[in-house]
Amino acid sequence: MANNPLLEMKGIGKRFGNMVALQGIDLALSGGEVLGLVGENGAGKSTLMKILAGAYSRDGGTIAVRGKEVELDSPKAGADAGIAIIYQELSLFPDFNAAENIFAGRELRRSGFSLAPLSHGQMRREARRLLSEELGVEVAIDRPVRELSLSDRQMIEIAKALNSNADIIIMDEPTEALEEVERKQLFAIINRLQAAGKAIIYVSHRIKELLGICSRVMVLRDGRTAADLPVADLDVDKVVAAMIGGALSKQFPPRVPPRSDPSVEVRGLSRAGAFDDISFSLAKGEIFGIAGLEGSGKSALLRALFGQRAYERGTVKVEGKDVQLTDITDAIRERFAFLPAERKFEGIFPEHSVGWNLSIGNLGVLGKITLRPSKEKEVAASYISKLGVKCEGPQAEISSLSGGNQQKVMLARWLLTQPKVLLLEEPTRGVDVRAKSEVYALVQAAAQDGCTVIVVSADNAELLGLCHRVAVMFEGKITTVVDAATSKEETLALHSVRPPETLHPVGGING
Amino acid sequence: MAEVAVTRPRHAFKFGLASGNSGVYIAFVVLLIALGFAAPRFFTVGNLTDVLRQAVPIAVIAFGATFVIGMRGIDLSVGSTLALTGLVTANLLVLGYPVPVACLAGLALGAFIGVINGLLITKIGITDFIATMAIMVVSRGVVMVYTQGIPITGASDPAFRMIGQSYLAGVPVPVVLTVIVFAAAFYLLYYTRFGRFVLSIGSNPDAARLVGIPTDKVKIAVYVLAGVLSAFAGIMLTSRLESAMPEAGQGYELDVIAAVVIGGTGLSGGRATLFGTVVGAVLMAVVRNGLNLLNVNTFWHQVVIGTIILVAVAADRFNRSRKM
Amino acid sequence: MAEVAVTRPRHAFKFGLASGNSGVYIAFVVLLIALGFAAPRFFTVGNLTDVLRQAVPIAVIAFGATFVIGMRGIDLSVGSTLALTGLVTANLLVLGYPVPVACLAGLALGAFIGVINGLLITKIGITDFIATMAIMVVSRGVVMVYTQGIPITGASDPAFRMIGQSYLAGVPVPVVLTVIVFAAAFYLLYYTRFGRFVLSIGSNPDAARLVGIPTDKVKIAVYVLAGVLSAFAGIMLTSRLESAMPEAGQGYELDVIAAVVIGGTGLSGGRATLFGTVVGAVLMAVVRNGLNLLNVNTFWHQVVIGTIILVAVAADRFNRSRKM
Amino acid sequence: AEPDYNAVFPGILMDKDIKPTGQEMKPVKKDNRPLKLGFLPTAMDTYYQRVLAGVKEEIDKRGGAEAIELLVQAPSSQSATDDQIRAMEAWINDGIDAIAVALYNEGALLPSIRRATEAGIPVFLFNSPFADNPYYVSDVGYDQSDGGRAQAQWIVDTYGDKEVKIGILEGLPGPHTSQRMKGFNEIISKHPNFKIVAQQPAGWVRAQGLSVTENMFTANPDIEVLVALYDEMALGGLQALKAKGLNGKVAIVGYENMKEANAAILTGDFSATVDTGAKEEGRNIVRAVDEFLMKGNPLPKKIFVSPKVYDATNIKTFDQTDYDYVPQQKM
Ligand SMILES: Nc1ncnc2c1ncn2[C@@H]1O[C@H](COP(=O)(O)OP(=O)(O)OP(=O)(O)O)[C@@H](O)[C@H]1O
Ligand SMILES: Nc1ncnc2c1ncn2[C@@H]1O[C@H](COP(=O)(O)OP(=O)(O)OP(=O)(O)O)[C@@H](O)[C@H]1O
Ligand SMILES: O[C@@H]1[C@H](O)[C@H](O)CO[C@H]1O
Ligand SMILES: [Mg+2]
Ligand SMILES: [Mg+2]
Repeated sequence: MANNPLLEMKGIGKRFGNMVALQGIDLALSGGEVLGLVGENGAGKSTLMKILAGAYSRDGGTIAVRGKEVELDSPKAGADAGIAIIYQELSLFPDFNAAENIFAGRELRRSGFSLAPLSHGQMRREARRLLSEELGVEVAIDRPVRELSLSDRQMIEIAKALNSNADIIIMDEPTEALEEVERKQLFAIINRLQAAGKAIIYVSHRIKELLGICSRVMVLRDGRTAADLPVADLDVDKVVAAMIGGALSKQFPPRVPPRSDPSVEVRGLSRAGAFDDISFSLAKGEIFGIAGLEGSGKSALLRALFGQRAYERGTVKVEGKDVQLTDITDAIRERFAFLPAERKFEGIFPEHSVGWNLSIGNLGVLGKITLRPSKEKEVAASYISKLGVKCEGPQAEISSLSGGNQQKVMLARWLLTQPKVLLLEEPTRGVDVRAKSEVYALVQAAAQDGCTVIVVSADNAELLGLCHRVAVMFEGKITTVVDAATSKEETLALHSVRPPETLHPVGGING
Repeated sequence: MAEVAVTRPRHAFKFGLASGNSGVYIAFVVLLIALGFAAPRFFTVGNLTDVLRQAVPIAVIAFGATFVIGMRGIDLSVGSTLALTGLVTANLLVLGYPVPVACLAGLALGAFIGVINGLLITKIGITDFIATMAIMVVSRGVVMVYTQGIPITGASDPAFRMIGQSYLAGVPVPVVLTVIVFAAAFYLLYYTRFGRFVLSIGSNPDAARLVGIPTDKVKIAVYVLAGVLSAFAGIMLTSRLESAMPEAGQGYELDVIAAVVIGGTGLSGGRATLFGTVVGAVLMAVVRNGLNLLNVNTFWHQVVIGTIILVAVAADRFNRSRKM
Repeated sequence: MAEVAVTRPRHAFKFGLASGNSGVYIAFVVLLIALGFAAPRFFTVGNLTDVLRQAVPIAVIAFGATFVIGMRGIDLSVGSTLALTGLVTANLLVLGYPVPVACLAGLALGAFIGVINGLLITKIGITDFIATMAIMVVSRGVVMVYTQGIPITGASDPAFRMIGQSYLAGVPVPVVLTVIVFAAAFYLLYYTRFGRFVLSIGSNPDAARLVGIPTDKVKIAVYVLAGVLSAFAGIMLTSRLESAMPEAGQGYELDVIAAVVIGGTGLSGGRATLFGTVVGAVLMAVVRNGLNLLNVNTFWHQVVIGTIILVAVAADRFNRSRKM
Repeated sequence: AEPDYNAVFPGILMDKDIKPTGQEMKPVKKDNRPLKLGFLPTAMDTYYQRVLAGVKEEIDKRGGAEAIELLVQAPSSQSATDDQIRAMEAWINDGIDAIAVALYNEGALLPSIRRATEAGIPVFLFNSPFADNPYYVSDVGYDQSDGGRAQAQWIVDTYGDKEVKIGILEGLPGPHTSQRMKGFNEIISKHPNFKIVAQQPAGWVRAQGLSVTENMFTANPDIEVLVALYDEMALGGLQALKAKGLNGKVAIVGYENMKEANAAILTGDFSATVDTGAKEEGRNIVRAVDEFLMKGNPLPKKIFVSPKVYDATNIKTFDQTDYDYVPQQKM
């Protein structure tokens, strides 16, 4: 194996300004190997992969493919060297459909002549085959991808990589946006690719999952290799220990029972085609989870509660008082807070600092009329230390933070408003293990202060570990509500895929 | 079955035939009918021919602008490029150079201005708006230096006059040429890799780079295309007028952008409808023709034009939101 | 230690003091020095006073445009708003209305045009470029209908003339007023909720909506601000000339955008430097002043102006990329 | 024998070239009433409003709208020749009876003029610095270089042999500017005591007249005569000089005799301006149409009057009704 590796990276280094992102990384990979790449947020995984794909230039080191040194100074050079990558931040063309995206930059032509007509039909057929036969998903092939769900987009991104016929395939957190079923499909594909002699680099924060499919695991810490071991020698704790350079005490904080006073009461909430007749009552300090498949309506429900998407029927009461949530400002007036899943698109203000991003949800704390910079610094500094945000301080640009740390700032933004109801959509997507447990602790602390939390997540383990109760949605309806402490992931999974008729009626959603 | 129903309009959309701005198409048809009633001479062959001929310069430049805007760019230099290339062509003709040489020189100059725009934007990193605006100002200045403000007349070589003044089977040659350019642009935008690259950049510039599209080259090429088409419009105009005016094309940049956007190509890039652009350009010519035919008081012209632009675009918005 | 070094410039940047476009500052200083040598009278109090006074209308409008552009918008209607509001003010004065009434009417009209722009953009969903361009055309048309092409003269009320013509401690009142407007705009943009909302929308409109910013209202307010400041510039100009011209402010939209962008505010929104805008506006006035002082040949003016814009913006680009 | 044009067009300059080229339309006597006359200036401004006043008055004299129906179209700005072409083409398609057009740049309109002539629609030019084509019937107005000459002559007459520094505000680069400058330079260059120390464009508009004059006087505080090729710019210059306390000290020589310029001469702020006979130009257009299409008489190629300088000595003789349209009794 080692005598003729397909890929050999040696002494890779990369700096961003004064910040050293990578230092002296060696990475070797043979055909038929699946290498798991793990590390905390900001450890340098994506940077290393982007260097390999030709998207970033490197400051030092060499890269050889099949024993031949390659320059990889552009994404095209990467593709020419037989390297395909699924980027962590999807890089699709929102205006194009699936077929157009899958063939973007590599459109099929009727002849080699550079202005030869494109073979639109052939591309469509090929795209359809890739998606439905290879990946086993039904994706509307004619709709612009901006209209598709995140998981569909993720599958298109995967199809794009497969279509390139590369020998080395990089998957940077490909399952973050996928549901259980889709994840399984992806693993099957990885197995097939492996059998076909391709080399795969698989980046993920889901360590258990990763150990199941990889043959080797490489751990990065602060831009250096912390471990590079065959999977047989590893378990989750060992990987985590290598990642954080010590042991992680506990992933989920101990559950604190909710208070008895009611907080949010939802009755018969409906929106055609999204969710139907949703009812539940939550107490102060309760953490309520919502599980369900892609398209089950859980996000739509959450966003309806935030007034972003209208509901057509039903009522919402907060502390016994009827409220109308027709607009976001209504929800905010009721002290609702909402953490969206797509941090990059719906959360951060990339041109601005941590302090700015943190205070924008409640500028009142910076002064009644005049916003005082010193106050901004003070508030931000206190949250930075309270939440353990890793950054250069309140003035650091938000975009210089790692994903997990950005997420903590997003959470802090809403904690600053002292919300009564905290709506979380995929709160730990793309967040590393340590930061995850820190986020859980923050959520827990908010609940303890009397805040009601509703969490939507595709990660059933997260819901069971964090919440008091978890509802499962199927085709827009809540089909069951379980007690988290006593339920298993399989239960949630089962309810997620079964229509309500086949289940016993649920009466006990708090009445 | 269901799939076919979904596919047809999409496919048609993709090829820009039905496309974007159905609100505008309705507004356009309503306008035509209204004009037909109000101005009996509107629907005469002579008048319609004139309208088309008047639409030609804006339309040809707007084809290029459709690429530029589809790429999420903007080009404010087109009007002054038209003036400068027209002048050079006219001057070479007056100096006795053969017609093809003079025309090619004009087109080459248009390409050159496009290269400058493209380099400023891609290599120096100046925003398209500012880069092309500065080039607009500079080229207009060069025109002034070149002509001292005086038109170049006497570009009356019969072969040259053919371009702008003759007819082919009753259709003015500039209109025929515009149709040919349209067909070529249509093919380029919807049926070639280059066209896909252009729209890819407009849709998501970062992703375009990541899938290996040579974005800088494509951008430069698009500005070159815009420059060449402006030059082509300049040559047709010069031939039509047998002379080149220093002030030619002034304000065209806004008319051109209006035509493209009225047609349904959004400024946010990624989508483009060349067919819509034709409708946009003709619509503007029809409005102006109508104002003249109805002898609408001069002072009201701009009020009417601005309002029609607003109504056309708003009709489209309204139409789209109803569909949602 | 290292942290302090990183933090300082950030803070200064955020509050727009040093900020954006250091390349332009260098270009500006170089230009000043060069002019000092070439035109000995450049550095006289009288001339510098004139330059500032000439920069006033563009600067005041550009303050508004800094908000608009920081919000990722664009406003092409400012020049015709200036003309229309100036005319209304002048006309009311001529009709004998008191100065405050006439001025307030002008400002209110500016606000009204801003509301129209804002509503077209937010409620009808027309792209800012097209909406404000159409309003530019319509208002210019209204100006023509209103004046029949003839200036309104006789706005010579002594109290009114004070606004544009008098001095305060040796400084022209329009310059003083501009400084006051600058301070107010500065406070508004960097020290109030509203300013943060504006830049949030420019930075990430979706996120802005999700943190509860009433984006439509803020947008409308920003266009109102732009309209009011254009009106204010129109009133100062009218007072200076004691009359209002139908063609006033023509082409200002591009000068204003140039001033803002030269100053370092990017068209992609999210950041804005009012201080840079002042430098941009003054730079343009200095260039024109220099051309006059050096009696540069008429025909070369535009070439020089366009080139200086390019050099200034390119210098900035170069400077930034070196820092990376 | 030459017809007595002076009887029809009072003050017409007979020394200008008056021979037809043979390619213009021949005179015809048209009986259809009203005759449709298209009036197409280069823009709509103070000057053209005054021309229009003359047109309307003279139409009134011939029976008003029942005799001649006036169609007015104007481009949105001075240099928007496209707008003019469009209006011409629409009128040709509409088959109107006569077109009067002002040329900014002759070349752009040439094909339309030819087409109108070929369609049997006579074309009359007005306020056109160049008129080189063989198709138009008559060029109505004045020689723009005469305007510049008149300005220069006033300076020569006023200052004699004195050493005088002159600053000039030009319009936008183009034929109006170049013709006026040509005439001005012709005279001034013969008198070396006059020195043009600054010559800058001010875009025909007042706001630029103001700032350019400010700057010009910074560089050349010793300018004694400020010449502007249009009163609008001169009025802007006046504001600049007022601010410097130089009004009345520096001689302002304007052009066009706008109402405000006229008033400024009375107050001593302006020294002189050139009246270019705007209203008479309008009257002459209608007289020409009358002669050519109603009476069927031939016309001279140029129907020019001479521009007249007004200064403090003769400004009171100027008839103020010459600024406005005075509705007349129908005859
Ligand atoms: N374009 C960039 N400019 C500046 N700094 C960057 C850039 N890209 C990455 N970094 C920094 O480099 C470091 C490594 O980032 P990288 O994205 O590789 O981390 P990662 O291991 O992929 O993290 P995650 O698990 O959050 O995806 C981080 O500190 C990050 O902030
Ligand atoms: N803006 C919208 N307009 C119309 N329909 C929508 C919209 N957003 C979502 N839907 C529809 O509502 C239904 C539920 O979508 P939702 O996003 O809530 O699913 P989800 O369970 O949250 O999926 P995910 O796991 O991707 O978040 C889907 O059928 C979807 O097509
Ligand atoms: O000829 C007119 C006027 O005479 C004025 O002098 C300026 O512009 C031209 O259009
Ligand atoms: Mg990463
Ligand atoms: Mg969802």
